[in-house]
Amino acid sequence: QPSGLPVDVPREQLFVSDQILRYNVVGNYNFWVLGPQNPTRHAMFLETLWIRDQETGALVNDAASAPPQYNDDYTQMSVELRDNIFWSDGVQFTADDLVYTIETLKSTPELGANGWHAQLNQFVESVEKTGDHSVTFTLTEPNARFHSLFEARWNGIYMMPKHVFEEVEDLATFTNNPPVVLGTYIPVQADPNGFWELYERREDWERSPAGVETNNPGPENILSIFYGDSTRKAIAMSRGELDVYFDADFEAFQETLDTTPTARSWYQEFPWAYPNEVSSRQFVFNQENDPVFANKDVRWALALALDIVELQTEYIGGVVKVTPIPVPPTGELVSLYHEPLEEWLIDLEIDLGNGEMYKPYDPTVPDRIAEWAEGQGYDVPGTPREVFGSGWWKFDPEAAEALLVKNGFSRDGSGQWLKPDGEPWVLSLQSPPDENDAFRMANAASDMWTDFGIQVDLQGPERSVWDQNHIEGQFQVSTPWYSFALASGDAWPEIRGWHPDFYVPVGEDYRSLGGNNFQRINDPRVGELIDAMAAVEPGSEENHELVTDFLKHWTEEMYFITTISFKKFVTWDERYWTGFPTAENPERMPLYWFQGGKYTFQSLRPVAE
Amino acid sequence: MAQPPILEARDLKAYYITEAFGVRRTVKAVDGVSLSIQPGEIYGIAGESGCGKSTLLKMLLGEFEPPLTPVEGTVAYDFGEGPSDALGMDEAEVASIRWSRVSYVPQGSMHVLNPVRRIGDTFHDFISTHRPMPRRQTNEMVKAYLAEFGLREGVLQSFPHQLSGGMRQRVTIALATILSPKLIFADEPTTALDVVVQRSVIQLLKRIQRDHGSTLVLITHDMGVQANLADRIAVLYAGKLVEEADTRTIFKAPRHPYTQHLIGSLPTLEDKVARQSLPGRPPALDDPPTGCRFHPRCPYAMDICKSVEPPLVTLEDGHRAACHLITDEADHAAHSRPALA
Amino acid sequence: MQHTLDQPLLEIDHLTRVFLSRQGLSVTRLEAVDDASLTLTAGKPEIYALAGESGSGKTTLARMVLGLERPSEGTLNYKGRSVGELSARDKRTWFYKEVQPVFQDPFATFSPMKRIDSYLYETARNYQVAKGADVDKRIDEALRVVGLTLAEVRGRYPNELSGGQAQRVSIARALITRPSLLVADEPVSMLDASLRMSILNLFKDLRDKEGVAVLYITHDLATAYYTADRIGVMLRGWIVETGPVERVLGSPLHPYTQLLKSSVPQADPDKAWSAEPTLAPRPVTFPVSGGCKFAARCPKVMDRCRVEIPASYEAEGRSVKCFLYA
Amino acid sequence: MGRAATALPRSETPIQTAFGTPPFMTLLKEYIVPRLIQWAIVIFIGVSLTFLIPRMSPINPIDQAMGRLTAFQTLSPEATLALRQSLMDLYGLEGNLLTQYLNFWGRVLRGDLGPSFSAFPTTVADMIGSGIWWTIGLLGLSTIIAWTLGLVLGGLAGYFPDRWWSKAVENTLVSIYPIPYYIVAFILLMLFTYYLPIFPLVGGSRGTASFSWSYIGSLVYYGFLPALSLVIGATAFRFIMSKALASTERSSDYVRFAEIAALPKRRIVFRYVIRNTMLPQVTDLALSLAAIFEGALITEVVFGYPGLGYLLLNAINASDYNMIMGITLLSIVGIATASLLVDLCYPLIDPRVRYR
Amino acid sequence: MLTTIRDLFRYNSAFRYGSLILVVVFILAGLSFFSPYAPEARRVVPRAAPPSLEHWFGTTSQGQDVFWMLTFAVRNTLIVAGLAVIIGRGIGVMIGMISGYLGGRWDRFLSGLVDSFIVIPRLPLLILIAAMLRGHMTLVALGVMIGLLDWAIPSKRYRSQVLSLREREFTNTAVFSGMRSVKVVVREHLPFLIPFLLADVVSGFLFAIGLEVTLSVLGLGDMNAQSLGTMIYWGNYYQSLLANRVWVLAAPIAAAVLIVVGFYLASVGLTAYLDPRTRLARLQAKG
Ligand SMILES: Nc1ncnc2c1ncn2[C@@H]1O[C@H](COP(=O)(O)OP(=O)(O)OP(=O)(O)O)[C@@H](O)[C@H]1O
Ligand SMILES: Nc1ncnc2c1ncn2[C@@H]1O[C@H](COP(=O)(O)OP(=O)(O)OP(=O)(O)O)[C@@H](O)[C@H]1O
Ligand SMILES: [Mg+2]
Ligand SMILES: [Mg+2]
Repeated sequence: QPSGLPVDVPREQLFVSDQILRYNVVGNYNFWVLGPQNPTRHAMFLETLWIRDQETGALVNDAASAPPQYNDDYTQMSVELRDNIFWSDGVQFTADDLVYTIETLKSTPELGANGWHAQLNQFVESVEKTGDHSVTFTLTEPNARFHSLFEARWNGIYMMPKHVFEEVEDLATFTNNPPVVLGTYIPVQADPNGFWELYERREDWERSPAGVETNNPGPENILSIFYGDSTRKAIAMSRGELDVYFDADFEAFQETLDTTPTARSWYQEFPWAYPNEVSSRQFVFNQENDPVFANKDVRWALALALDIVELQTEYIGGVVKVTPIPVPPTGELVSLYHEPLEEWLIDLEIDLGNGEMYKPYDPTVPDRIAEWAEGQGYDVPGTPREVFGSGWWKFDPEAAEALLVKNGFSRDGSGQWLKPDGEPWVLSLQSPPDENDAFRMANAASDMWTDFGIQVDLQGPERSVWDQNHIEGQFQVSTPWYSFALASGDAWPEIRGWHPDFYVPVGEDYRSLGGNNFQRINDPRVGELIDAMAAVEPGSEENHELVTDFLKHWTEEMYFITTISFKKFVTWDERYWTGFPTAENPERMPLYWFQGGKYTFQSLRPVAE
Repeated sequence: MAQPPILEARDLKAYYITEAFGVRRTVKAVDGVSLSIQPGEIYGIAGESGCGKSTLLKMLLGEFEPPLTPVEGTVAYDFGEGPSDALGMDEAEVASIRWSRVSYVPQGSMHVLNPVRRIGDTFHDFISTHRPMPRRQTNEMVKAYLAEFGLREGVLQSFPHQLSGGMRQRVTIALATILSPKLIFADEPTTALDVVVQRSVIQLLKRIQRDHGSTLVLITHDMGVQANLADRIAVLYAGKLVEEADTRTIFKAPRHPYTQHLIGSLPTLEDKVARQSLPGRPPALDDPPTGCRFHPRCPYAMDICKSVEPPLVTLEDGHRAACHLITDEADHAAHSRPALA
Repeated sequence: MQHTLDQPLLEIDHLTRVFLSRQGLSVTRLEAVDDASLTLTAGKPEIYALAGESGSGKTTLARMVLGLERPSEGTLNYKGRSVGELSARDKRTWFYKEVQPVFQDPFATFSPMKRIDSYLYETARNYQVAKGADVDKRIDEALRVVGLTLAEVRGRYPNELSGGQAQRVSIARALITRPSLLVADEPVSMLDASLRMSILNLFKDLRDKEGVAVLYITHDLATAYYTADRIGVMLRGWIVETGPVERVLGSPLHPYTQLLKSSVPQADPDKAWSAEPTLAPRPVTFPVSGGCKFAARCPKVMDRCRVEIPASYEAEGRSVKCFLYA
Repeated sequence: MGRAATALPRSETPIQTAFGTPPFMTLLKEYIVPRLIQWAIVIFIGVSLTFLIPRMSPINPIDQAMGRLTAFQTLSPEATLALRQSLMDLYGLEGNLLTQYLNFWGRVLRGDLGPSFSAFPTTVADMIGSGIWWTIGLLGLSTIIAWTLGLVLGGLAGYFPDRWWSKAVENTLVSIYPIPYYIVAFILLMLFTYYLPIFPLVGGSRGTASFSWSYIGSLVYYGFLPALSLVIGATAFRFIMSKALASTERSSDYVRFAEIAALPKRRIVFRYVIRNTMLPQVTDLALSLAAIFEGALITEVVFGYPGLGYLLLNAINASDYNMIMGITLLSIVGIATASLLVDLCYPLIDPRVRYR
Repeated sequence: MLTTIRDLFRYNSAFRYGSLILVVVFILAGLSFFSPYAPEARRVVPRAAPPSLEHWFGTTSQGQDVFWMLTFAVRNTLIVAGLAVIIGRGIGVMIGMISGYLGGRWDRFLSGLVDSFIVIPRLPLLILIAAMLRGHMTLVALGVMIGLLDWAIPSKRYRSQVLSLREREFTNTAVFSGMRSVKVVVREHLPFLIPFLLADVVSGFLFAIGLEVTLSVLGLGDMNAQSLGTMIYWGNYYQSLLANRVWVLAAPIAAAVLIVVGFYLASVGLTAYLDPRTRLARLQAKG
């Protein structure tokens, strides 16, 4: 029987990984111009200086050999580089490469990918080689977060092979094919139509950062292939033609378990999915489309009308963590923010208007979810809080009712809510169906708010339309994903876009000043906190306190109804390969499509062994 | 008439039986026709449009398909080897006599050539089916034959639409006669031709008949053509044979009132005498009048005509007619059978 | 414009109609009607027959007379007004009242989907020849002229009538507007022999009793002789011979007319053709264009016939387009 | 009356030859040139429409690109603005609609379709170049197969309407014909890649392109399901048309005549019936080319087959104007040209046809 | 009219089966008015239950009864297709007839327009428009859009019909009866187009339903409304096939097939009946 795989490599030498998107750009490995970047490619062979592991929160050295060193006033940053890694053509990696990378990016506007050209020019005064493997950056102004440009969560500034690039006349049109890379794998074959790309392990794999770091050869070949939607991924895995997929919807995942006994996800059993990607889902409100949403009581009422336990169980299947703040309860972040905030949350009071102060927080949510899980016959692998996150808001329609009544809302004869102006309240909720979790969450909210008496118009626009609606503020309630804290615990880079300086009213592109604020929140207090954070070191206690204050403020205002953290059914089949990190062995993240994914791949071992 | 007839039909009845959406129609297009044709003769069949001429010819040819259904009677050929049934032939028998012995020039013969095949190919199709021979040989044969028809050999390379109507008609006649069949049926071979072309085609037919000694059965409602070509003429009215005699008799001494009218009402050149037309119209064949089918239009209609069908009686010299006016004159028992009820 | 009696009813002068017809990769220019002239006088209605072989341009000429086709050249005046230049409105309000057609196939004349009387009512109403109950009367009147009654026709579909009846209805419809000219294009060629005579007799009656002139188009010389007062013989767009029908057909002058006449099969075994036709192909030795259109076939062809186009010459009370009579 | 007088009528026209005759110039003027002008106008209108429509879309390609580029990373506001500006420059979206339109024609006439927005910096021409052969190969081939199959089966069924096999074929095809194409494709996919996993899930071939048996074999293997899905529906459609035409042909005079002359049935079916039903179908073949681009889209998406359809869908979703324009331009020019060629060549195929 | 239907029913098996199927389909659509559940209501019945006596066609993983969903879906899909067909054929007939009857410059202009429309690939155009309108895309808009795109090829057919009808003698009779152009076209020519129109209506239905399904499965329809396409989309979205809830997809697929097959068969019968040749034969037989 012919194999369904498009390449002729023996299966025991080939690891097949799911590619999120079809490769748009084929045969062009110049990752510094717009376009050729692609999750799999940066995971396979592109190096920056450090990697932030999403599971452990640890800073992993990539091309650097030690964490960054700043001078006292944060105007200089020094980097020590590895002295034992080589480009795939055998040339050693040195400080010259880094200096060349920075200078070239600064001076060549065509190398505009990821805004690095702009940001380096904004932040870097100069860069000097201080030794064969050490470099010092001089910054334009004090900046304690400059290194984040080189600290990959998703990606970071990629190292350029100086000896190759300096020969090139026009870097804008250079295709860098075949690429000279620092990574363990080099692309050897690619589908001209972008369905797949085949990578081969370097002979001298132990001279790459991942090789040094893991000291494991990894598979001889990796095929990154695009199968399409969840269904097709599940089918492919059941046919033994896919060793790992990055995510699938719950049903397809279940089918994988049924048809592929060797397949598993982060947890061997319930709740299976990888819960620690640093991101969370929320309902957000457009402050300026319909005045009702500019009212924080209304936002609170909507939160209290949601039954998080039912949402997490019936709609999401019990496989995610719950969080009331826009920071997911993962790794370090729990001890940094969730635990310190717990007490404050318990004591938090809101004014119901009828003279009553009301404590909305319900710390028992994880326990109730655990109860549900046990009722389903599942074992909960850890404490409810470890597995299901923190507490959440009470499901209290009466309190919600009081809040609305307080603000002049009323119910009509059939129990439907009327807005203060007497119009029936039709709440428009947009959520793109291609984001499975978010859409299910939106379904839950739609059902619950409908039960509460609000007419909900749930729309599932296609992504580009959804994006465009946000840009112009054509929405009322929507379901984007955010984490206000990075895995490191710092928040400033993530929340800076809500600074009132970047506020743009509805009708114009919210990005026209560079901000992220499509909710059109215009809150001076937010600005103050952001400014304060900018002035402190990201890892400092001070910064964490400021972030905490920010989260408190954000929560009190209920700008977002944050519900659940991300989950990913990163699912692998142990038919041919083993060694993926798991809940039992959580040494690193399984998110192989991030730039740090190379460590994950490098740790794989053939099952036959 | 020493020779046995080459073609003999007895009491032939052929109806179109159709059924669409519950409505059943029986068109009695040929209703009890008997005739016999001698070898080497030109037998003309005349009658108004829709009286069943073409249907009769199809039956004589043994070529019928639903809705046309033979109901009664026989048709027999005799090519000197004893009579053979024309209506009950299987496919192989049909293939063995068609074109080599019996052939046919259909009505509208300008349109029977495959529009997308060159004339030469069509000839080859037809010839090789019945007389297998290599392509080159058919070409030679056709070329020579077409020359007799006044057609140049370029015709072989052309498509039908590139030829004029007259040329196409000639090609069809050539196609039907190239294998020198004994019996040729021609259905209105000259309608839709202008007189000049018509004349050449008619004379051509006559020559072929004479040269090959064939028998020609010719349908046309144009009495002028009949007069010029036929040896003997049968007149059909509403599916019935009403009169049959040699050409001169039909034109000079017709006995049936319908024939008389047909001959008499024809305008001729250089004669401007006013002519009267018959009232009424030919009957619909799915519901013909009782008795004599001509009686509603007949100036001499008697009571008996309305109820009793006149038998076809033989007068002197093989002159046959079916009319109550003349029934008495003949000894009909000897020559024709009483019509079926 | 006022119409006077001495003005001709229909005046066709050097009328030409050219068609470009393309076939395969070549284009041929075809003069369907070529420099044709004829006149119908107004004072005494007559039946003018237009005869000729198939494709000789009879129908095209008739269509131009009816205003359905635009002349390429020449003039075509009806009661002094150029037909080609009439506006759509003039046509509807005046011309169609005056000139009416009778078509070849009575069944094609009426839509099989509609009741046949609807055309009668349309005609009566659209030209406002009558109002209210008079409409029925006027229609009945017209039908009676052709030997039918409204009662017989009312509510019937065309296929419920015989061909002769349908053709009569077609004529009756044309008569409703009391036209001065009927243009009848092969009105009997689709009819049974017995019905043919009744229609032709009807034309004669119409001429005599209703004063309607008829342009009778046919390829059947015998009926033309029977019906018409005058005849024009057409050959590939030319009217080669025209004059009183007895003369033209009685003793044709143009070799083409002679050929035509001799080719008509006579329904009389005594007058059967004697001559044998020659069917051997004859090479065409000179281009067909440029001279007399009949030159290639003409038994009396002269040298000039091949290069020069003959004019129409008056001879023996008719006009002939042949150098023999120059 | 002399002998010659009854000789042939004038209609002994010589068989007309193409070209060389002066009327060819007339033909050029009267037919070919107007037809070419019509061709150009059709393309102009079609392309202008497809230029305008996406630009009336509220979706802005820059924002789409920004969304893609910044999805997983944090940019400083300053960098965001810089990125936006550089995208504007790169995509050539500066200036008002008219300027863009004129620039667009300028580029098209130079054969430059610009870069793809969603696959920047790859040019649209490159992307189309890699996709088009798949589309043409798969759809062209299956269109031709289906056309031929439908024609022949329809011809046979029309000529032999009462045979059991013709009824069986007819009933099958007629029941398949109305099923929406997506459903046919989807069912085939599920049946043959999942329940009975014998065909591959994605891609168009295996290994590198070469003239080796294994590569050609893989082309067939990968193309089989998509082609089958296309052939099924298209055959059914063609069958129905062809059968109707064949039943008319069957009672035509020349077929009856050939039957009466007892020509072999096989010859009658193929050379008389089918050959004649083919002619109107040829014009339709040109129109089916239009369906190529429609068919491509769903086929490619459902079967994960490479080609223009997939590109186009992505381009539409990403507001990749250049790509949309490139593909529709190609399709419009292709179809218009195909129907032009069919119109011009039709006389060569059908000897009867006259130009209008 | 009634006798026509009775005759057809009695003597034409294609029509019989087709109309029976259509009756079932229309009953199904009609039942939507009696549905115990609102079309968009979720969680109203047990989730993901296989077909049972209580839920004939089973339930979805969203807690919807497939049978009642189907009634809405069939109704809405019929509305979309009906609208598309009315608009498409309306434009097609109008342009085709005008262009065919008037001829000359008008004909050239309209033919050019039609040809331009034909060369634009319709599905991509529709997807493009759908993508643009998304969010504002209602079923009605979808029907109108499909209609606006599906007239060019039919109009060519009508044009050629009218071109030949115009040459028929009775057109001239009508003109000489003093009828104006509009009247000639409507009264004299339109009746002849009816058989074509009918056949065309069916192919229009096929096209519209196919497109509705296609657009929906691409996620470009009105995802909030129940239609056969959205049912399939959501069925796929919640992995009905992988999760062995085949009934969720089987119902809309079967319904789509039934509708089109029903229309197809009925039209085959009707076309046979309306075919001018058989029709004339019948008239003759009765008259
Ligand atoms: N296929 C048919 N179905 C039903 N009736 C038919 C069919 N073919 C012919 N008829 C009828 O049979 C009768 C005889 O037709 P036939 O063709 O034999 O007449 P005809 O004498 O050859 O007429 P014409 O001179 O017009 O060729 C006519 O009334 C005709 O309507
Ligand atoms: N619309 C047209 N376009 C091109 N050629 C035409 C057109 N109408 C007529 N012709 C040609 O003009 C010539 C004269 O045709 P017309 O119909 O006037 O002849 P006719 O004398 O009426 O012939 P028939 O006796 O066959 O009716 C023919 O060769 C015909 O093919
Ligand atoms: Mg006949
Ligand atoms: Mg004519």
